[in-house]
Amino acid sequence: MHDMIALTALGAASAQVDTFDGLRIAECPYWALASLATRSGHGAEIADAAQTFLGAPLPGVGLCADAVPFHAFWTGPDRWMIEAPHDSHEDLAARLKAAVGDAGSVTEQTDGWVRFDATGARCHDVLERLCNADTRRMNPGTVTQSRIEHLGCFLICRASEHFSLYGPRSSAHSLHHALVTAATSAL
Amino acid sequence: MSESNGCAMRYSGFRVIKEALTGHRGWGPAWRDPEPQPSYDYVIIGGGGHGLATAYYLARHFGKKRIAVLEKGWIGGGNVGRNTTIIRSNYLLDGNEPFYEYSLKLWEGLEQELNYNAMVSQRGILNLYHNDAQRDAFVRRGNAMILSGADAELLSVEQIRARYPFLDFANARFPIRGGLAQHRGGTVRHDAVAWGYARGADSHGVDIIQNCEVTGFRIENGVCKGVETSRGYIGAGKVASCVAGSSSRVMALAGMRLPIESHVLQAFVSEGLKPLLPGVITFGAGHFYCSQSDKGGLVFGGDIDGYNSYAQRGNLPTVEDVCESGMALIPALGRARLLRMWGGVMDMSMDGSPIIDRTHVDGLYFNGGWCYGGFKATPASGMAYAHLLATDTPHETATAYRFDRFRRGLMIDEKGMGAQPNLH
Amino acid sequence: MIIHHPLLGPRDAQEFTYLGDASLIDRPDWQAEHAVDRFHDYLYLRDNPAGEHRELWFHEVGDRSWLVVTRNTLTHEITSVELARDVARSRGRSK
Amino acid sequence: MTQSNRLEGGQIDRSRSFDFTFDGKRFKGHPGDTLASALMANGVRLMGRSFKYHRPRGVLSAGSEEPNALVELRSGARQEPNTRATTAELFDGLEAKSQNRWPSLRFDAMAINDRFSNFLTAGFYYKTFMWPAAFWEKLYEPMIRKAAGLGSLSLQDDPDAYDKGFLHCDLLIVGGGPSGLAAALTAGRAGARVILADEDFAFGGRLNAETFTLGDASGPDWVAATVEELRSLPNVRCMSRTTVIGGFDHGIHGAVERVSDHLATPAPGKPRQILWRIYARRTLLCAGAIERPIAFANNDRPGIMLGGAMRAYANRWAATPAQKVAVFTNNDDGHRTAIDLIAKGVRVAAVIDVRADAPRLADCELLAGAQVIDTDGRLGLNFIKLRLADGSERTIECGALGVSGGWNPNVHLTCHQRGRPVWNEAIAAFVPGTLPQGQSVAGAATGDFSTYAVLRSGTDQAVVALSDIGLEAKAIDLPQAEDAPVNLTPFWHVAEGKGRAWLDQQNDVTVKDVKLAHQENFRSVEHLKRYTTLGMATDQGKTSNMGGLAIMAELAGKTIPGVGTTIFRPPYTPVAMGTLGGRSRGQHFHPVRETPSHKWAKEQGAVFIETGNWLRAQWFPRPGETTWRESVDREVRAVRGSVGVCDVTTLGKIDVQGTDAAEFLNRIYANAFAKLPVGKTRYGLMLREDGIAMDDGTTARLAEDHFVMTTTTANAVTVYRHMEFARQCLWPDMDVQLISTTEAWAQYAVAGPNSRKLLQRIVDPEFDISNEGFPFMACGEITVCGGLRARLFRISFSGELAFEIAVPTRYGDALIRRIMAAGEEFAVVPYGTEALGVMRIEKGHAAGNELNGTTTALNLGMGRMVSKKKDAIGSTLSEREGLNQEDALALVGFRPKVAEEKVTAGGHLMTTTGPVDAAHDQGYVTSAAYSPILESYIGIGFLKRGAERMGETLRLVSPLTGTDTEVEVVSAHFVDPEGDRLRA
Repeated sequence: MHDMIALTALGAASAQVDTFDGLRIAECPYWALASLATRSGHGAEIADAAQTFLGAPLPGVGLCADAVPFHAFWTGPDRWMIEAPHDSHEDLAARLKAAVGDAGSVTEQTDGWVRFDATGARCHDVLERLCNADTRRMNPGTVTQSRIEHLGCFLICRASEHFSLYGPRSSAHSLHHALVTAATSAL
Repeated sequence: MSESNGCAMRYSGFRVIKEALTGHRGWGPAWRDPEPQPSYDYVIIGGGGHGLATAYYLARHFGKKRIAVLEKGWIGGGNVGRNTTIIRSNYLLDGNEPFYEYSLKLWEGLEQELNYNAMVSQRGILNLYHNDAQRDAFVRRGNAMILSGADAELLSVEQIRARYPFLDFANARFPIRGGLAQHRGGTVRHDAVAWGYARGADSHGVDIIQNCEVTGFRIENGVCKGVETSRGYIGAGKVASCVAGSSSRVMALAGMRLPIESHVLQAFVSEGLKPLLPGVITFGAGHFYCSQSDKGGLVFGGDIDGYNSYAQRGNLPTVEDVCESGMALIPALGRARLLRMWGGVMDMSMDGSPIIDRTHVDGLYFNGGWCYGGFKATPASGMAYAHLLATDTPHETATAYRFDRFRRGLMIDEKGMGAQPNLH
Repeated sequence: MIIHHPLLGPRDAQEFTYLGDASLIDRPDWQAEHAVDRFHDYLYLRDNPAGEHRELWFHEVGDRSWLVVTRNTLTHEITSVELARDVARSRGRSK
Repeated sequence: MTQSNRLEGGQIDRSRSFDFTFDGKRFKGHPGDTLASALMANGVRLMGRSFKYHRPRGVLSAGSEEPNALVELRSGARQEPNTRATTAELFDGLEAKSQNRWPSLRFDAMAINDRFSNFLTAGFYYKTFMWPAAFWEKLYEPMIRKAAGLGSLSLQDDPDAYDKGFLHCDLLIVGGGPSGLAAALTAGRAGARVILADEDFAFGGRLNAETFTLGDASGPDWVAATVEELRSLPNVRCMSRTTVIGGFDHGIHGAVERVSDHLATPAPGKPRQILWRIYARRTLLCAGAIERPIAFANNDRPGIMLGGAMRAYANRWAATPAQKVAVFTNNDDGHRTAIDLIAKGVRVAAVIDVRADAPRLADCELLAGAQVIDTDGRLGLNFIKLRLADGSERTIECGALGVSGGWNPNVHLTCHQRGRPVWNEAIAAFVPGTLPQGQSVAGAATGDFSTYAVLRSGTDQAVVALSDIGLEAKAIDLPQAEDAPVNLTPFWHVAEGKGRAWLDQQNDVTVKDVKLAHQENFRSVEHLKRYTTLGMATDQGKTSNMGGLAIMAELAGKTIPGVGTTIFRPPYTPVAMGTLGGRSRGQHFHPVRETPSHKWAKEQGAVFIETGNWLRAQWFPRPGETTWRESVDREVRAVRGSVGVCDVTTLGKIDVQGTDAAEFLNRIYANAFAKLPVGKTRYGLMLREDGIAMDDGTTARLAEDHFVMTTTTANAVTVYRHMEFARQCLWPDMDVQLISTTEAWAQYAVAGPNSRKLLQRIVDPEFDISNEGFPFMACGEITVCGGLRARLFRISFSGELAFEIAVPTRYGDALIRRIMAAGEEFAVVPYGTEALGVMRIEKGHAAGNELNGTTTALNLGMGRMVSKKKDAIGSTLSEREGLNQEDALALVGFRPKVAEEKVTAGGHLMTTTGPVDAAHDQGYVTSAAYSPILESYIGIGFLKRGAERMGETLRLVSPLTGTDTEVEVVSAHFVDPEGDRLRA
């Protein structure tokens, strides 16, 4: 095994956490990501293969699926993102590709993104300053895409007061700044 | 030159004083409201800046008679009445630069020509650059301008700071690294351009007919004989469309499809402020350009909204985008208030450059595709179109503005964006 | 503006990138007679109607679907939104 | 200073006092006051000067429609010009200055303009200042500009923060007066998501300004109880100090919340204002009505104000403009002003009602059928002069006059999508016409003015609006309330009188100006507005437009609706630009993109440069280097001499997979891609459909059905979008999947003769990267540093033996440190974008400056790459004559005849013998640099028939930068033209 030291998207060895009255914003670097897309005419096969691999069916439009240790969310027609713990699944893309074979296209996405989790009773008061998603009406287990601070992001509702936000990794500092500024402004 | 049936009255300071002392009873109408004649030698469709200028030059410089301008609503109500008043000739390409420089020269003599103070103000225009590639492109452009007989100067950051000390030099995301200035650029009181040309045209016998919408063309054997209007049929020797954002609608009446899309461009004015901006300034790292009117309002704009529209209004994201850029350039603007926003219909062409050309129908001519740069072109467009109408040959500065340049691959694409109008 | 995405429901138009007339789907056959002329008409000429307009929008900050939106250019009213891929197929496009 | 004009009662908190200053003078007021009410209570009538004539002006209104009482609020960097004293909430320590006067408000030198007003009529400037021509810019315009504007900006950076946000609701209620409150209660009780927004700091609207009772409660008490219930409902959001500024397409509204404007400074981290974008399924406009004045001679003196405003000051703020007042009206509502002021103990000299049959409603003298024909008082009203019904004249002494010409429904928001209001004869006013989709109107905004009627329509319209979206609501039980009819005789201006009669008080537009516009044929309502500037001031004619229209109608012999209305446009009231800009300020104007080596490069002292949103290392200065050139020259020499490393992560990377991936790329690229072998990389040129070069880059085939494409940094997003277009719209049945992986991989170029040796220490030994095992243009998936997955590409931008190596981004920092450590032996250097640029120019590679959106494959010397044997985007239209001209530009290199002379990018090429002008332009230099290898400046650029002109001497002229250099035309491949090094 290699001994290369990973940095978080914010450029540190460990994750950044910011707490506010009623809100916790945490950088979450501990996840591997791989995208999965159906090859033409292989819808049924990919559904079966994914079910076998994930232990849950691939989620429909705007939905997520949970099957520990995996979490899957819809990203577009016939496209999903699969999330798994980085420690155990650094090679997630390879494993997924092995599972779906020629029925699907798999691309490693782990470090294309930075994830921030916003948890707490006041999370909506901050999210409404950041994006146009109607977070108060989002159900747990749903995902939407939204523009935050000029950046295209995924917003996953994990529980009514717990959201994960995936934004472009290279702009992690800008996204973090926006989150903290909005939280300071709103709370 | 005949001052036939117009209501010509010379304007001057003396006249203003005389009228002031006699209760202003002597001022006549700036133009008449005649009934349309059954036919004209020249029918110009569109009483905007370009149409009125065309009529004026056709009558005044080419000595033509029996000219009518047909306007659907009120004259000067299109883009000449809703723009950000900038004039300049800082173009790059051969097809454009001589034309716009000619236009600027016409602006320089306009008020004396028209005896109407349109407040041509050569306060200078400054295009900022923020990186080396922009600088290289501006150097190329500035050189092209000078080589075409226009003026251009490359300004250092220090020179810019001296004139605009309140720009964000200290904390900018995209630092200002210099600018290309054209000192002869500036602003003109936009409504006055329409009124000045209208008054001038009227005084040379042109019939300006408001509330007269063209509803069809009468075309026989490939020859245009006249136009159907909301006020009846009007015969014409030559029919000249000059309707900017409505180009596709009008030319569709003659069965033509154009290399043009209509888009909305929003513009903005702030509350009146004591003078702060000496000239016109454009941001190179976002969508924002700004000048200050003689009344004190900051007149500014940015990019088009980006979708086809005839609605003459835009949406909030563009407003925010423009103001974000404004704040990035001039952080002191935070406490100035935006007073009014409006939208105009832009005739966005496929390469960002205009068309002044004959059509496949004899006697039917076309002027359009001005994108959001039509105002500064008003005098030259009028002159070039009048030239084409009077002589059936293009004006020497407008030879490239042909329909067939797309078929032949001779696009005049200043921005290099290709056949996507909303990117020009 | 709000575009009712056929999969995602109402979305702010700000999430989309606009291209233009949906006729850009109808790319000519490169081997057809007068292909250059056909491509010229395809690429450069537009109906540009004042009224109902079928046009292409790309859900760039979203699911990356290209959509065909039918929108009135005078009022901005949107009357239908389809996945461009379905429209393309219905117009005979394949591989 | 005592509050001499403070009355009893009112909704101010007398238990506390605020100190404030106006023009340096100290005053006291109370919480609940506006600046205007506090000044009025302190006996101040003179608050401003008009725009053109610098006429002394006092407050006209009690709301955001105010044209006159504009001040510079606060000082220093927070100075805020043109702030309406009528809406500025008083706070302790408030500072305000009057504006547009010199040296003082009372003695304004520019008031001389008023003496010359006869010369300064509407549009006078179009007729003069033309002689001599040069004087306009040198003399006249500077004079005019100096006089322009009202208040001034500090020109210091705005120190406050602004925020933005997004809200969603079933029903947005615009206006929190009686109808808005009734609607909110209706919808709130029904469980709908409601946003209630009001521009005022207190809900209640006119209920705060009147003395009406609702059932048993006073107006303000009913408001308090209602707001309390609304605030208790979790589904209702009550937003005071929030102006809905505009209605946009499909139910999107903009609103500005003034979070901190009532404080001396915003609390730390808190915004001054927030711009909300409200997504409303339905909108109910309850914006009330605005009173309109009557024009008469000298109707602009301080003390002359709207009648409704006068009683608002008395009832809500317990302030009166004078101890003795009069009322001038054409309708019954005007009499209420007299009634209320009398009740407050103010002496009302008379009610002057133009109607001969006016009812006697107030306990004071009624002068029915009378008109105000003139006024007197230099800095404030002293006398009014009347023409009585019997034709006699009378003068009345009074310090204030309440004028009531009727009320205009506030239709602004119904018109933002170009709806036009319609005329209602009964109230002689425009009422809402066709409404934007999803919007309805209730209350006084519809033209129903009685309290009961507005409550009724508020609750009823809320029920209807909710039922439209499938929500059930019940009308609330309404309290008993005033239900008086409107009794009004339209009356716009007093014909008699020699003095000027003002319509637009801020812009100084008088009745005479409208007459002149008519005389000169500026008769269309838009011409009238533009010629006279009527309604173009900061109040946008909220109190003046109707008067102008009425007079034009009279002159033209038309009805008022026959003349038309000008278009109402957003924003409803002016909005601070800072608010519209929001958080995107300064360094946060746009997000920053950092490369994986950013942290490390910063440690090295790298100088960074913006490349789009990316920040890239431009060069890495070393101690002792004093100019950037020294650093860049060293970096170039080091790469060409040994080895260097550069972060190239910013190049776009698109993962292309699927059984049709190869054929797909074959159509995206102009050159052939279908047969690229697995494990190989190929340069690709992408054209737009118009045949012009769009982008270029290398694409690697990792498997039969898997490619990784690179794009230029600048075009990453557009190329990805373009490929999605091709995939979904052009060839929907191709089996291709695309996804961006740009920032998933940290990618470094390792370049130079020792690059292989260096990488052999990084790449795990089981991978053969020898020239045989991994030849030029090879690619593959490998592991590095003991098992870390990586990708390796043998490609070269510098022209040296070079590789690009990629690892997952989180290891990018570790990798650059490893590479630097491993390369110590070879004196490896990091190099930045400058050295990268120099080396690519030395190799004649096109980049952004060359791919400028107008260049063809032919121009780039790649004409033969465009395959004619396949369908690819752009290939057909690239056959057009304009793209294949005989004298087409071709990319070539240039060297100065004298090596020390600089080559200027952007310079134009001329022959040495011909004229130097645009007509004889031979081409231009796109990119230039100093080559430390050739020890000369070099450039590349486009030259007509360039390929045929090798060795020719040309002039490179750049009049802009003052250079004129003789250059020789050479091959653009300055270094290693045969490519031996990169294949080594």
